[in-house]
Amino acid sequence: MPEFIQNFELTAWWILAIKLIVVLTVVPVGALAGGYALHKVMAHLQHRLGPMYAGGFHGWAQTLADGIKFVLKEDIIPEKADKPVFKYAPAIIFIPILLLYLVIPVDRRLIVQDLDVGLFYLLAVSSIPAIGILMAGWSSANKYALIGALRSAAQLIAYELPIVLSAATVAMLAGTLSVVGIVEAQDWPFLFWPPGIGLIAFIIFFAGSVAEMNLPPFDMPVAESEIITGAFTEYSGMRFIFGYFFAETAHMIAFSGLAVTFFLGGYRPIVPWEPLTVIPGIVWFMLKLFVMVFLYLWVRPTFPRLREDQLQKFAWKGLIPGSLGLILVAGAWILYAPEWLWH
Amino acid sequence: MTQIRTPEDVAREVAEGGLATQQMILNVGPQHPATHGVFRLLATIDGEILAEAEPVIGYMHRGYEKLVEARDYRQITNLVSRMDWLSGFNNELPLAMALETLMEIEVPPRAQWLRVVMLEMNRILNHLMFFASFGAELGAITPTFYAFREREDIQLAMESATGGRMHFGFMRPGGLKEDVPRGFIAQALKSVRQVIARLDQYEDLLVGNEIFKQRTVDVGVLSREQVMSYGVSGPIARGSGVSDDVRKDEPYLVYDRFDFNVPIGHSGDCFDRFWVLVHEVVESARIVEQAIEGLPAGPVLGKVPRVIQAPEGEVYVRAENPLGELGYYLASDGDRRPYRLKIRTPSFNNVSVLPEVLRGTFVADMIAILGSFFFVLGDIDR
Amino acid sequence: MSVQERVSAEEAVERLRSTLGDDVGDVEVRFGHLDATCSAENLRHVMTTLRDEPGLRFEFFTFLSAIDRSEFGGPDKPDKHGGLELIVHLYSPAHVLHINVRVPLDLADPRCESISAIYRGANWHEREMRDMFGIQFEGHPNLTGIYLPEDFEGHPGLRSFKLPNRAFIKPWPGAKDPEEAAAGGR
Amino acid sequence: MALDEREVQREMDAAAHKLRKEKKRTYGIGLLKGLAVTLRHLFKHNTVIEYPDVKQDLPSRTRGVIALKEENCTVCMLCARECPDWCIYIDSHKETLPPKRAGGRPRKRNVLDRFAIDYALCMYCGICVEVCPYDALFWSREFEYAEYDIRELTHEKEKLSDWMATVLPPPALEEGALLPGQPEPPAPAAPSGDGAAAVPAGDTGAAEMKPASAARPATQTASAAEVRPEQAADAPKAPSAVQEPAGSEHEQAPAPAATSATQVEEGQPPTKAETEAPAGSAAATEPEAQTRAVRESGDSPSATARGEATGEIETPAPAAVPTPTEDPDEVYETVLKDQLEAGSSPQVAEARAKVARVKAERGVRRAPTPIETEKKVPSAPVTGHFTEPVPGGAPAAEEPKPEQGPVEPTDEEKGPDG
Repeated sequence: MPEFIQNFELTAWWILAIKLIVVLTVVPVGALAGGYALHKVMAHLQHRLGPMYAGGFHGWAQTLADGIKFVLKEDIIPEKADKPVFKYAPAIIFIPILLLYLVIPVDRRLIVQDLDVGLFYLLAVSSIPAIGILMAGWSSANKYALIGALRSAAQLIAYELPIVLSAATVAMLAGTLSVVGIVEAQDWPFLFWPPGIGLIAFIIFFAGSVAEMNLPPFDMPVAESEIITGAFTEYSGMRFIFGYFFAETAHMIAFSGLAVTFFLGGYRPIVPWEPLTVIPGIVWFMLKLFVMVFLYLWVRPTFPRLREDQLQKFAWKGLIPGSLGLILVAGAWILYAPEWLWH
Repeated sequence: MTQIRTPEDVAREVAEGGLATQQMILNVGPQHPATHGVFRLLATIDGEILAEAEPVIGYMHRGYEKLVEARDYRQITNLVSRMDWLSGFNNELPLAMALETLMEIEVPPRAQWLRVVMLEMNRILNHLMFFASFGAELGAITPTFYAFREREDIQLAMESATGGRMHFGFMRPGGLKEDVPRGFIAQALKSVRQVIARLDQYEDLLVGNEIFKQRTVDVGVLSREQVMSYGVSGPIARGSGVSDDVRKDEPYLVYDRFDFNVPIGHSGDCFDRFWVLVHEVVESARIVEQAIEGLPAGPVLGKVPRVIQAPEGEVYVRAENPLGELGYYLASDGDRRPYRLKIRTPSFNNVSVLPEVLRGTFVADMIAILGSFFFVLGDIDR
Repeated sequence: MSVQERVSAEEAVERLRSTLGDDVGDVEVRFGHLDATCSAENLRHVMTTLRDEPGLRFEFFTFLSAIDRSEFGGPDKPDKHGGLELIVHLYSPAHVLHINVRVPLDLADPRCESISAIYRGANWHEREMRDMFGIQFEGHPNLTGIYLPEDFEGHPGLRSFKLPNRAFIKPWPGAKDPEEAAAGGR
Repeated sequence: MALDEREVQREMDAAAHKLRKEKKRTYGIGLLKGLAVTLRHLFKHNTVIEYPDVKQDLPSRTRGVIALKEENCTVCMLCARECPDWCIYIDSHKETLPPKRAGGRPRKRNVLDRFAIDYALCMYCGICVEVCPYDALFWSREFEYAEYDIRELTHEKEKLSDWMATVLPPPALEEGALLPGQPEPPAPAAPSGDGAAAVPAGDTGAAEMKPASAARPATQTASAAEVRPEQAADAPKAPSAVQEPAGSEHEQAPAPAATSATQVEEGQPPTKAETEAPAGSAAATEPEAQTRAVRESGDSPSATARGEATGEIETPAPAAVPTPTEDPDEVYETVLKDQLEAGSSPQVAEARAKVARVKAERGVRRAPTPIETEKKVPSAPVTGHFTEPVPGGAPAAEEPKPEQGPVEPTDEEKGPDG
């Protein structure tokens, strides 16, 4: 299959189009599956069953049914809203998340486009949704939405840096900005080598990505007990689900993919044992992806949320100095670590 | 990066008029996820900081004090259990005690002990509810489900005895409506022990959690002086180091025979209030165990006239409700109906202190403080 | 820590008499609680003394309420009918004492000094009494309605205010015959 | 109980210390502990009841809906008068029936035309069920009767009668409960210091010494039995440790006086029927003499065996048929027993007994058997032979009676207070 795509005798544009169509179908399906996982995993963590009816078997079609319901619902736009901004804000949230999927290598060859500056691309694109949230909040003509939007903007500024810096650490160690290159450069045991650096970078990346996605414990922009759903207070129907719910799950899966790619060895087997290479890379990738998604889902219902000022404190006083220090350590490792330690 | 100001700084700046920014009035409620009912808070905010907060109540005012003047005592018993819908059985008790005082009815021992069992179970029900909702208000929704599972078992025991899940209507002047059914005691013991056994785990979820501590420690400090001046009572007052508990100070029923502690906080912040609440669950569970162990045999209803008709007189009877001191000032002119029944509900006094506590806190803290001022709207509005 | 010395009600009556003298009217003990009357003019002074006097220390504000006694005893006993009475209930956690302070007010034009500066908790209670009985508390910082809408007519706490649903909206279904139904229930 | 100041201070200090310790932030450990708690629940067996498919077994006292046993209703209007919400509507007319015997007087009876409850108004307090003197109203566990329109929530007597089929009999009472008519237990013995004379609770010999007639069934529910041993382990005051007869008059009576398992009305045959139960006033005023009721440890073989043997409630043997010159109290007791045996609920039995006593006091001769067994069902206390409530919805098919509906008693029967 990968070979087939690579050898397809068509212009690059055609190939790109086909790949895009694949992504555009895979992502919503993935988001639906992610939504279902969200329902079920959270329910069982909370000693519940979650959806049990839609579709018959353990409510597998629940998110599908939800999606259809939301799509069919009336689209209400507040009278005082800034209508064009209000209308397009969900698109600006959702489309960049789709674009993230373009550079995640599911297998060595199974990637939409392996950019030379893949890492830059990823980080640039991943920060756009926050602008959409700001737009949504500002245009809603609602005080709660405004507070949520401002919180979101503050959060974006605070948490973009740790993510960038921790990814930069990885890029330094790998010696490349290409995403496939990063995967290839990682060695067993991925996360724990070089000792300490990988793990700390992973933790910083994880915390930053949770904040970036507005998941608990950093979900202040949508904190429902404080400001209803923040920027999405006035949204309903399809715009709500694309701006909030779909975006959240799609974002979560995308970031899980990134974490797998940067830290967990991507599509490579978890142990460097010859027989395991028979299993295709996509299976390994999916397995690792599930673990990451579960991690996000596990943290989500367990923790209370921080306060806005505490979040800022945590970012500026904890994560950013930490990640800067980590870059120093990584540089020292690159310069001074003896050759035999590298592999 | 601007310097993060403490609430005190901002309050001072606002007072000096030196702050150039404009204040915004944020209307929290009457329909808001963090208020347990139709409770409205007019918050004047400056960015994320509350400059002023004014609670607006009365959306649920049902005029109990007037309604009871047209109803006889049996009907009132069922009415008052709807005031604080989380502690229905506790609400009924002071009314029964007031009538027993005026009519000089003696309550049989079995009834007294059973009352204690059910009162404390009701207290656990109530506290677990606030344990659940406080977590949910801080963003941790999982404790809600765990607490509700424990509540369910207790509630089933209560239902098997009284037939109701929230409004028990089981209290009668002179005792109880009827005896408990077989299996009640086993179920009650089981459910209560379960709570004790599992509560530690759930505490790990919240009380031991660093994020929770960041959100609650030194937030919303209520001083001892405020407690006294506003008449704040219950776990909120005890969180501020006031050790008043009617069960200990003026023991009613048979509370003086049980070995239990009154957990007391010392700094009056949200954490202490919550800590007191959680530990009261354990103490209540201990009382239930002791009361069941010592449950005497006998009737559950004393010698009560057919028609409950209090003689002329006035009495104030109070009891330790889960949320604080609940008292009834009963003025009877000898009729089947009270001439006047002043209902002193704990939440009304407790909530009246909120403007002082909320001044100068963050919006997020406002939610934490509202959550830690365990109140029930029906109890405020009556 | 709170309970320091349990004082019997009789002893407390003595202390009350010795500190307040004639500022309070008759003091008696009802069901273990002190019961004193005082005039509306003296209320603030009495409250301050009760709170600050070390032998009494009624620091805990329990409630403030009122009773309209104009129908007390029913129509059969007109001799018992009285006027409006303000009741302030205080508690002394240090000595485990209760006191009811009764303040007779004029039913036609009830006014009283606000005690919300002494016991801040009285603030809301006084607003409630203003709603329910129309009592005007002088010196109250914000005497507005608390339970009732501002355009509500009448004061439901007064005996002259009848509950409409019991009086005329719906016939009493428990009536055995039309006459009883016409009487409007019990 | 005066609180010792120092003790309080110490307690508070300890609490404050504990609190201070808990307030320390331990960075990371608390978070991991929380994660462990939720993860543990992921693998726990779920206790969710999948409601529309699986229904919870609600207790029989559950106040779900009020069912009407139509033929028991005498249109006395008590329920409608006592209802706090005025939500019961009753219409009726009077009907004159020919005399039963030749030469008798024609009888009148009320015929129920309409009985409706507006469940939109009902506050489910149960006062109507409680006050009904003729056992016509019952609580049913049904709760699924939602409607789309609030006006459709007014249910007429047909619907109310249909619910009668779902009414469960009242549950058996917990050990130590006192049914009306049963004599009160003697004030239980207080545990005293000297353990020498202590008779261990649950002692086989002691159990056998009990007067058989007074022994109330001690059937422990299985769950109760399994709870006890742990309790014995937990509780500092282990059950069997402190039990001892106090008064000399109880010497021969085995003293686990208030062992909750046996909770018996020991010894002391009923000298006087005191069902209104002025709960041992001596006991109430003298707290120390009060029971520190101690439970029998559940593993006592005799207890369980005895419990199984007498698996149903034995009411005391009925007294002889009262003579015309009867003692009111005796009448009371007899009627009560009869009623209980006939299957009335305790409250109803008590009410009827009181009526009988009043009649006896006033010299009204009691009719031979004014207590019909018509309500063997649903209000009957659970006894061993009880099987199932007779559906009240189809009463005519069950017992064809010449005249349905309650018959107003003739003046003679009615008595002065009727």
